[in-house]
Amino acid sequence: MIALLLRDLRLATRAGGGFGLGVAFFLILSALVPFGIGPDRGALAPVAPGILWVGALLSCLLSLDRIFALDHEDGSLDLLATAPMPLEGTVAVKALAHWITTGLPLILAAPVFAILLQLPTRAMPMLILSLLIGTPALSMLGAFGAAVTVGLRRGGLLLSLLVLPLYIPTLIFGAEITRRGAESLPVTTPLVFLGGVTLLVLALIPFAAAAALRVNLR
Amino acid sequence: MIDLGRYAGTVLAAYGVSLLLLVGLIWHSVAANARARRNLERHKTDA
Amino acid sequence: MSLLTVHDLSVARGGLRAVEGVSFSLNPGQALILKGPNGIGKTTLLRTIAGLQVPVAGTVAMAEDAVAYAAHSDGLKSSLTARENLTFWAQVFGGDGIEAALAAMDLAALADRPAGALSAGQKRRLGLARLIVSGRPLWVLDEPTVSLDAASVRRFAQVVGTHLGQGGAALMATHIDLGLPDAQMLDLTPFRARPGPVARPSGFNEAFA
Amino acid sequence: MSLWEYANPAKFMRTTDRVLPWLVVSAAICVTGGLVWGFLTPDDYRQGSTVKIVFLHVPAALMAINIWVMMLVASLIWIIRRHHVSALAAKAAAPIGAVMTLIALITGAIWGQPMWGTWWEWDPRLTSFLILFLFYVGYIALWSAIEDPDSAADLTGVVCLVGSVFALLSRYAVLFWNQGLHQGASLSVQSGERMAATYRHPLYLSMIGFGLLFLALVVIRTRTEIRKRRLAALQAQEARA
Repeated sequence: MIALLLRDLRLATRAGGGFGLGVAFFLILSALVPFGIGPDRGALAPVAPGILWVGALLSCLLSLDRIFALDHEDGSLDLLATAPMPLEGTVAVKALAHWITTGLPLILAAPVFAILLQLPTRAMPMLILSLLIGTPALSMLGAFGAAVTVGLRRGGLLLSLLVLPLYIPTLIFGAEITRRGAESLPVTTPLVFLGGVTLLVLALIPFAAAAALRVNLR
Repeated sequence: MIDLGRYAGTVLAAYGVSLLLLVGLIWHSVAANARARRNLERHKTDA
Repeated sequence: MSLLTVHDLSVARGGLRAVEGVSFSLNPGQALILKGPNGIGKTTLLRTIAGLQVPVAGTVAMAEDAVAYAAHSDGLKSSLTARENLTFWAQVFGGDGIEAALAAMDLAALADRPAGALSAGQKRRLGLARLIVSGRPLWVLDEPTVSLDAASVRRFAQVVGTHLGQGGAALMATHIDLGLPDAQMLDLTPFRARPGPVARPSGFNEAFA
Repeated sequence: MSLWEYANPAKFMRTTDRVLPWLVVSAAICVTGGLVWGFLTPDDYRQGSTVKIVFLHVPAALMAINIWVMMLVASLIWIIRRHHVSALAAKAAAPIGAVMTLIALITGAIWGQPMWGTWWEWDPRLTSFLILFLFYVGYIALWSAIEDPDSAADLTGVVCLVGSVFALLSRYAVLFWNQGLHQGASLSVQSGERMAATYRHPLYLSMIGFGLLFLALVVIRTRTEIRKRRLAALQAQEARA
């Protein structure tokens, strides 16, 4: 399992791996939003938590189809399915690799983009905390969508259509935590809900994704 | 004729759009069914 | 004790039974070559035995984690070197002997080249070297000699021979004669599934036919 | 005879051949009756004539949810017992559910305009239906994107399962997100003031009508799917032979 994780990380960082694309996309998004809304701090600050979370969501979406598509094309997926490791484990490891290469850089970069969007400084800890808890669910749900659409031509658009509605609970709670952080309100309730959603996703989705993969490997 | 009062437009629009959607759905279902039946029968007579 | 026992196996492709009633067994040291015209279901049968597909009927009995499967694509990452690719698969399958495997397939000189820079035949050889490092007794091979030249085919036959000599077994679909001395043949033509009503449909195309 | 025999395509076709005319006639009577009766009800003292929209809005919303539940059950039957007709029934139901959701959304928006003073309000119920509509769209798109019917049935089944969990989860997330100004459920027994009988009776008839209409449509559409599958199966067999 560790070998698979290390390989995926190495592939992501080598030429053509697309590492950092998500963060670059996030940056462009954060830079474009003020052009649409206006430079006024009073207008930007209230929408910043929402924009940051939607941005994180979209940046995550960008690289989802790579989770299984490349391994499917070159036959690695067939071989991984015959390996001693259960397919559920393979799914979990690949989602983890996706999170490390996409989610983690987003979390590290988010405070910088938050400054661009005039998010109050006191909201930073809550922004980082909510992303830290929420983004693993995004990667895992994305792995599920990627597993469902892996054999399809033009699966990318369908992947977004399937995955984005599944992101709604995470988005609602994540943005709410950040907003409450900005207004110095108590965050315990949404925090518990966000953690609950993530735990549910991490516990159940690997099985659904592995089932979908098995269907697509037939 | 019944008097719908000042909300006449609202009520008629709701009924109009809904019935349009329902009729569209029914028409599509029936047409697709007829097409499938025709295709199947044509295939049987060919074979 | 046989490595693989297939009993009354039926497999389906595209929701239709392809071959049915196939039975055979493989003992250590044996090789079995599947023959049959294109489209009869050799690939489907091999994928079913490798565990990638569920059989429609019948049983496939073997020890757990016994199969090393190789098909048209080799599972290589072009940005990793030949050695890195092989090491990864060795780790995943819990095997070793990477240098020996590279030498056996005549890849030692190319070990540190990225797999993307290898020719089709060299990639194929690297893909077959993966079988050696997997450490698994039963090799299931689908057209293993595609894009190999005559010398590489002989080398591959040697490798298979060594594997059989060490108590392994090989099941393969191939059109060319590998020159394995005591390989058995199984022609799938008589097992072609017969059309007609079936008790338990294998898929949509049988359920509605 | 076991209930499961209806899952045999030929048996299903034979049975529905006999049932369908009755279903169509009774659905037509109930829907027309419910809507005409509803249209003739007197105006509400608060909502004026807009109260007539309830006879479309509530049955459509009810069916939107029930059809998804029916798809979930049909998907489970397919996944567990491998009855092909069941998978096709789930596929056939999805567009009906999507249209019902759309009717509920549009009538809700039209109704909301004079009541709330805005076409669209991010009210929890309306938002939940919007999310449900997204799930319907994704489900339908997935069916049409996968060529192999066996894979399509399996994958849409899994997506329906996961989607159900998340539709429910989203419902509660949305409640948390916005408490809303939608009136309470129109027929709920708990809410002290029950709807007057003048409105209740035509509403019941309309709901029965929408239910029957769904049944008639899902049978017709399932028959369509069976015929399409049969044609494809015959062609596949000939290509093989």
